[in-house]
Amino acid sequence: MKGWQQFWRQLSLFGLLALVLTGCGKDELSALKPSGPVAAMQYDLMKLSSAIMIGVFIVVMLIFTYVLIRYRKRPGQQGIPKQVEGNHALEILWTVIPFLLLIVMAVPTVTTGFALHEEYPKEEALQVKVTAHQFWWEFEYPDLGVATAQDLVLPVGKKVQFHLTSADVMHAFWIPALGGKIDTNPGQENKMWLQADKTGIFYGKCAELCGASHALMDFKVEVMDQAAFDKWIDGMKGVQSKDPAVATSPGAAQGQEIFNKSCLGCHAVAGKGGKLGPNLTNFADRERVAGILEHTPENVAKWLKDPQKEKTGNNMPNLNLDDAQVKALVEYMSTLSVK
Amino acid sequence: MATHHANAVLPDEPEKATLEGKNKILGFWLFLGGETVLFGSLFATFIALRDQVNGGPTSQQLFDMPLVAAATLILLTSSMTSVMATLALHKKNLKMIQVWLTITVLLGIGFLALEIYEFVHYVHEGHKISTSAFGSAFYTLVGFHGGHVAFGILWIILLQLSAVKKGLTVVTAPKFYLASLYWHFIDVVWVFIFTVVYLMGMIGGKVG
Amino acid sequence: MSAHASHAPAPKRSGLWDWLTTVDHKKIAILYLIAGGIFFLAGGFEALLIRLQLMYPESQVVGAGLFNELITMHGTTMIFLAVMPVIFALMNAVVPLQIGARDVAFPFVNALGFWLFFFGGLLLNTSWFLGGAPDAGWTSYTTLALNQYSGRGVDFYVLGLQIAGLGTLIGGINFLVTIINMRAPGMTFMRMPMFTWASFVTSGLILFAFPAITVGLVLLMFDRLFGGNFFNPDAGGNVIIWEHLFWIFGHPEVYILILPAFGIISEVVSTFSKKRLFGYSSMVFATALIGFLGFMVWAHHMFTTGLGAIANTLFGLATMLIAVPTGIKIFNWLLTMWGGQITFPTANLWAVGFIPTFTIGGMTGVMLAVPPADYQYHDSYFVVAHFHYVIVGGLVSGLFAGLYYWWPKMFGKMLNEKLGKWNFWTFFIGFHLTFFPQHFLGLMGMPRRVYTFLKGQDLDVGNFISTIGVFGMTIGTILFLVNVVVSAKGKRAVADPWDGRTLEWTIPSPPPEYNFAQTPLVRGLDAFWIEKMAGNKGMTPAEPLGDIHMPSPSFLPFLMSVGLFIAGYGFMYHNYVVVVIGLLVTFGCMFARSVKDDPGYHIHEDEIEEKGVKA
Amino acid sequence: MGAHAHNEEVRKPKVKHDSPKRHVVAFIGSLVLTALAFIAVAYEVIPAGFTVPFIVILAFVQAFFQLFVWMHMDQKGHEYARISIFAGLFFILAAIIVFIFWVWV
Ligand code: HEA
Ligand code: HEA
Ligand code: HEC
Ligand code: CUA
Ligand SMILES: [Cu+2]
Repeated sequence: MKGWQQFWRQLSLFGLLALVLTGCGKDELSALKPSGPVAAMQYDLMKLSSAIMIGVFIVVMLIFTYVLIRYRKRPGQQGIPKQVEGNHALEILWTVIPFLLLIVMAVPTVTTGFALHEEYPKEEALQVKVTAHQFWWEFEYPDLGVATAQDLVLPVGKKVQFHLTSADVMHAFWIPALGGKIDTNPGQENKMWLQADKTGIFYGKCAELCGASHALMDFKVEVMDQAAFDKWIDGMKGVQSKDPAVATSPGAAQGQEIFNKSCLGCHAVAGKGGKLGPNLTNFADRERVAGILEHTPENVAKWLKDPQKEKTGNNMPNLNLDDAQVKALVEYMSTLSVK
Repeated sequence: MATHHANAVLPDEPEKATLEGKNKILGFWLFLGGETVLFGSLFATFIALRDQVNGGPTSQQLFDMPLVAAATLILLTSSMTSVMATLALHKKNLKMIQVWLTITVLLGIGFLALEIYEFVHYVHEGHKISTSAFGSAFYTLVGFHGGHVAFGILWIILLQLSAVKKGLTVVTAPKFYLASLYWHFIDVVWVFIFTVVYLMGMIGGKVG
Repeated sequence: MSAHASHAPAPKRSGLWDWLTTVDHKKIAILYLIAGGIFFLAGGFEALLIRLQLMYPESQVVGAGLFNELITMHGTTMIFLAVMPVIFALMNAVVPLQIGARDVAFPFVNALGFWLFFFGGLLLNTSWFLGGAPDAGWTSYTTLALNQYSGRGVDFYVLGLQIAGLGTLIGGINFLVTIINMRAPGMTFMRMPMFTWASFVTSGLILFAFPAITVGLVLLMFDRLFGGNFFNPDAGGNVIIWEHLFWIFGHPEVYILILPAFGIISEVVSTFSKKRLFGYSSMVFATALIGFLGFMVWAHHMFTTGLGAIANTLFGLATMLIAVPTGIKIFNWLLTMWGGQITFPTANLWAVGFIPTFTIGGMTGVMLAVPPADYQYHDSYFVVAHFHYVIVGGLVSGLFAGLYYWWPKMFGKMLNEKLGKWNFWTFFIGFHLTFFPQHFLGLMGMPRRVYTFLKGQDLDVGNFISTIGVFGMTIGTILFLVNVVVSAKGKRAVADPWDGRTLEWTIPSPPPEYNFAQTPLVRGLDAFWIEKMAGNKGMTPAEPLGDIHMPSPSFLPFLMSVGLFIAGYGFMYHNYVVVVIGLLVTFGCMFARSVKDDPGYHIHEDEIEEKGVKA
Repeated sequence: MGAHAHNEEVRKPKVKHDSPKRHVVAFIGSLVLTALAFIAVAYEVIPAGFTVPFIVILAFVQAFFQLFVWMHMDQKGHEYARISIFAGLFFILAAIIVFIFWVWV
């Protein structure tokens, strides 16, 4: 029987596979490429526990292979093996050693656990309120008087204290490269802190099944240096304290007219509008349309033509706009910027 | 086990005289262990939701001590009378079994009547299953218990009727015994209901 | 035993009617196996569609809505309707034989348990044709599972699982009583075969875990159908309660699944090493301890719910502890093989393959038990990889081992070894190919339950490999079916094809309906082996040959379950006439059963001897 | 019992404590415990903070009374009954404690 050779061949195949896969995690997304202290602490725990586990696994496999090779029944082998009842020393050994290994793991588990549940007041951390919706994210900076959606903007190297809740069903807020997730529960507020130590864009995901388009409930985290962040806040504050600016170009003005009529009920721009849909004040500055589509005029148009096609079951209705209206809206919306 | 006397003279503790009987009693106890978890889960839910009145009536506004006390007294007494039925069973006295069980059933019906009256009254005060989480939890827990009482009543009546024809045998004896166990268990659950739901409700949600 | 038992001959039954009315544990085992097998194919087919959809990024094999229905039904079907019944099949087929009993304690209840499970599962699956399957995940978290956010499918989930769960619960009680009261003389607890022990603990877990989900489902039903507010935050409800109730049941459930597999592995490894199980008493202790600890750790599925550092840490540490008794088992198996003469028929291949695979799954389990790290793993493909390693690589392997091992006893036919080996290797390789990459997908940021993933996130390769692997498992499964068909025409099985150690191998394959012509006298652990070593040809009987009393077949279990099945639809569509009709059928049958005692029938002494049993 | 073994009438009952008196005493005990609980709440005789633990303890005492006396759980042959009830109780108490402390996060 060639079973065991095959088995080993297979195992080495996995080894290769593992290398290939680990090499490829995307910096912006992978939990294996931590970009902040929370993710780093978690990564350390992951490394420690996997090291212990691999150690135990190797021991098990060594005994396993030895036994299978050494004690296979040989052709012509006679007699009956000794019927061993047990062995107290051995049994104690494999009770105590795993227990000790668990203790090694338990200590950092406890310390990290409590460190991650620290809560920081506004003197020490930027406060951000997160509200999850089917299937988009709303972000508010209550102390700064700024609200945005889809793209979370954060300063680099500063603790951020999140207050999270949901407007409808349960979602979970997850930025793998910055740290683990936490659920957003309707009717309750959860807290979590994170910190980004690198500027750039990170990918965020919804990690709790929340309906048809759970898979597409992505968001982006834009981490900038403190100065750029302050500037962004000032820009947002400046715009959001006023009524929407009147568009200048004729196309955009036409678009704004449609927008005020059909869209403002759900979407806020500057200091005006509803909260049923994402705040669009800085729509033109965003990385993606609706969290998933690349931000191009074509994609904005695609979204406006048939939002349900891009994201099944989302709460923006198909408004049956004709091409001209869409064109005007796209032009208007490209002016919604604070940069 | 079956001697030639078997039909004429019942063995001691006839409910456990056969393997079937023993199996039934053991199985029923295990079932009661499961019921413990069942009611425990309902209690846990109730405790978590008892202050969530959503603008509806609170437990302090609703509950009425004399009513609960009366219901408790009735149910406790019925548990007592059902134990008397078991004692009669051990004396192999079918007539006394029937007498005690009849009293038990009547008391059970009385208890149910009180509970139905209570529920109707609450609904009139605007306390419904859909009013609040408290309302849902209250009716589910107390209603589940009431459902058990109702089932017990029907069960015992059925046993009584069929025993008229069959008499007391090693087949019917375990059934009487189980019905009595069941009835006691319902009473034990009620002890926690009057404590956790009613008495703690009257104290209010300040403590605990 | 009953004084009123009639001496009428065995009633004549034939064909379908026999199967619909049987109360014989061996036939019920076959019913469980067939129904569970069909549901396994359905769940596997759903898995196949899931993987096809995820083969490439942004593909559209199935839409977003359908995908959610598929994962929900895949998880629910596999757990409740596929592997649980197959476990019950093996327990039914083997436990009474291993303890030297003629049947289970409550044959009628046994049949009822099967039919309840069957009709519950049927009800759940009819949702596909009646407006859509449930789509809120097998965990059915609220508020997504409430009316406002999901369709009628969840009603099917609630009622289907309620009915099926009832069947499982009474099945569990039945096995507890059977094992406690029906053991043959001399079969003390510490002489029980490991599989019986595992069945015992599993049944205990069923007894205490299922009531929690019963309550959870009742609450969900009230919210969905009768305006309740348990989970509606706007009226003071709380969504966390569902999570707790679900996992208070759900975590013990995974040990309900795995313990019987542990039992099977213990039997198979010991038989094919020709050695007694190493450390039997510590195995028993470990089984019980796993069962006990299993109730104390449910919140490890809720680390990201926001319970806080204290709760998370306590539950995390408690969870890790389970590694210790499980490790005891792994090492005991290894040492059972140590010094033996190991042979590798298919049954043992599965058992031996189980050990490293399950160990990997257990390892990732312990990693998940570290709460801060779990904030990264949770609801990602890492978790999917973990539980398929323990469930498919562990439990399903164990079930295959058990099926190859006990098939001769159940059906009187040997499964083909050559096909069996192909079955094993294709499934085994396909399995690792499917689920090993998923660990990394999870760590690389892929959440679970996503119907698609976008391009440019480096998730393509892993998903592709993962999908390829499923074909291996599909081929493996189909080979098993082929094997079943081929073996039906294959060679007859002898009473003791594997040189077995326990009582089931002392009687013919398949056993006569009364199992043991004479109840055997048990003189130690591995009762049959002891007799073999003492040079005896069989067991010493513990009683003289005599008439055997058997319970009568009954159609009532079937009818009672149909009644609940009908009432279930009534509840869903708020049609109370239908509810009343259904419940009347059920209670009417209960009434009939209670009023009319079953006299049973006797198999006469002469008939037993005719079948070739020495007096 | 030897010679009389086949004489069913003479055989002593296996259960000796099963007299009505015992059960009546238990009944009165239950009534007293119940009354205590009601009085504690109605007349606020003990400090409010203690009332809840007090009546909960009374409930447990009464429950055990009934389980052991009325349901005969104290007797031989009830080992599994005890295991079953206590295991159920133990598991569910863990759940209740968690519900009290960790449901309203
Ligand atoms: C048969 C089923 C089964 C089994 C046996 C297990 C076994 C274990 N599981 Fe698993 N689990 C599931 C089925 C199962 N699980 C399922 C279905 C889910 C997901 C549900 C869902 O969300 O849909 C899940 C999810 C799950 C989670 C939640 C993850 C999350 O959602 O975030 C956790 C967290 O702690 C966990 C832990 C464990 C642990 C510690 C074990 C332990 O019992 C493992 C013990 C075994 C070993 C450790 C290996 C052998 C031991 C040794 C060789 C000794 C030496 C070892 C050490 C020193 C470590 N499991
Ligand atoms: C016992 C439990 C069990 C079993 C055996 C399996 C078996 C398999 N599972 Fe499943 N799985 C779960 C329990 C189980 N699973 C649970 C609980 C979930 C979570 C659900 C949720 O999130 O709510 C899950 C989720 C889950 C996912 C994640 C979905 C998601 O999060 O988006 C995936 C993806 O790969 C998957 C794949 C598979 C595969 C490939 C198999 C394979 O092993 C299947 C092998 C079998 C076959 C391939 C069948 C072959 C036969 C045929 C094809 C013939 C068909 C013919 C006819 C019907 C006539 N499963
Ligand atoms: C009934 C409410 C509603 C109306 C009316 C509505 N929207 Fe939306 N809109 C939403 C919701 C909800 C979303 C979020 C969809 C998602 O991602 O799940 C959204 C998303 C968007 C987005 C993507 C947002 C982002 O941050 O990337 C754009 C652009 C948009 N809407 C534009 C419009 C325009 C233009 C109109 C009017 C013609 C309009 N919407 C009308 C509810 C509405
Ligand atoms: Cu929101 Cu998933
Ligand atoms: Cu678990």
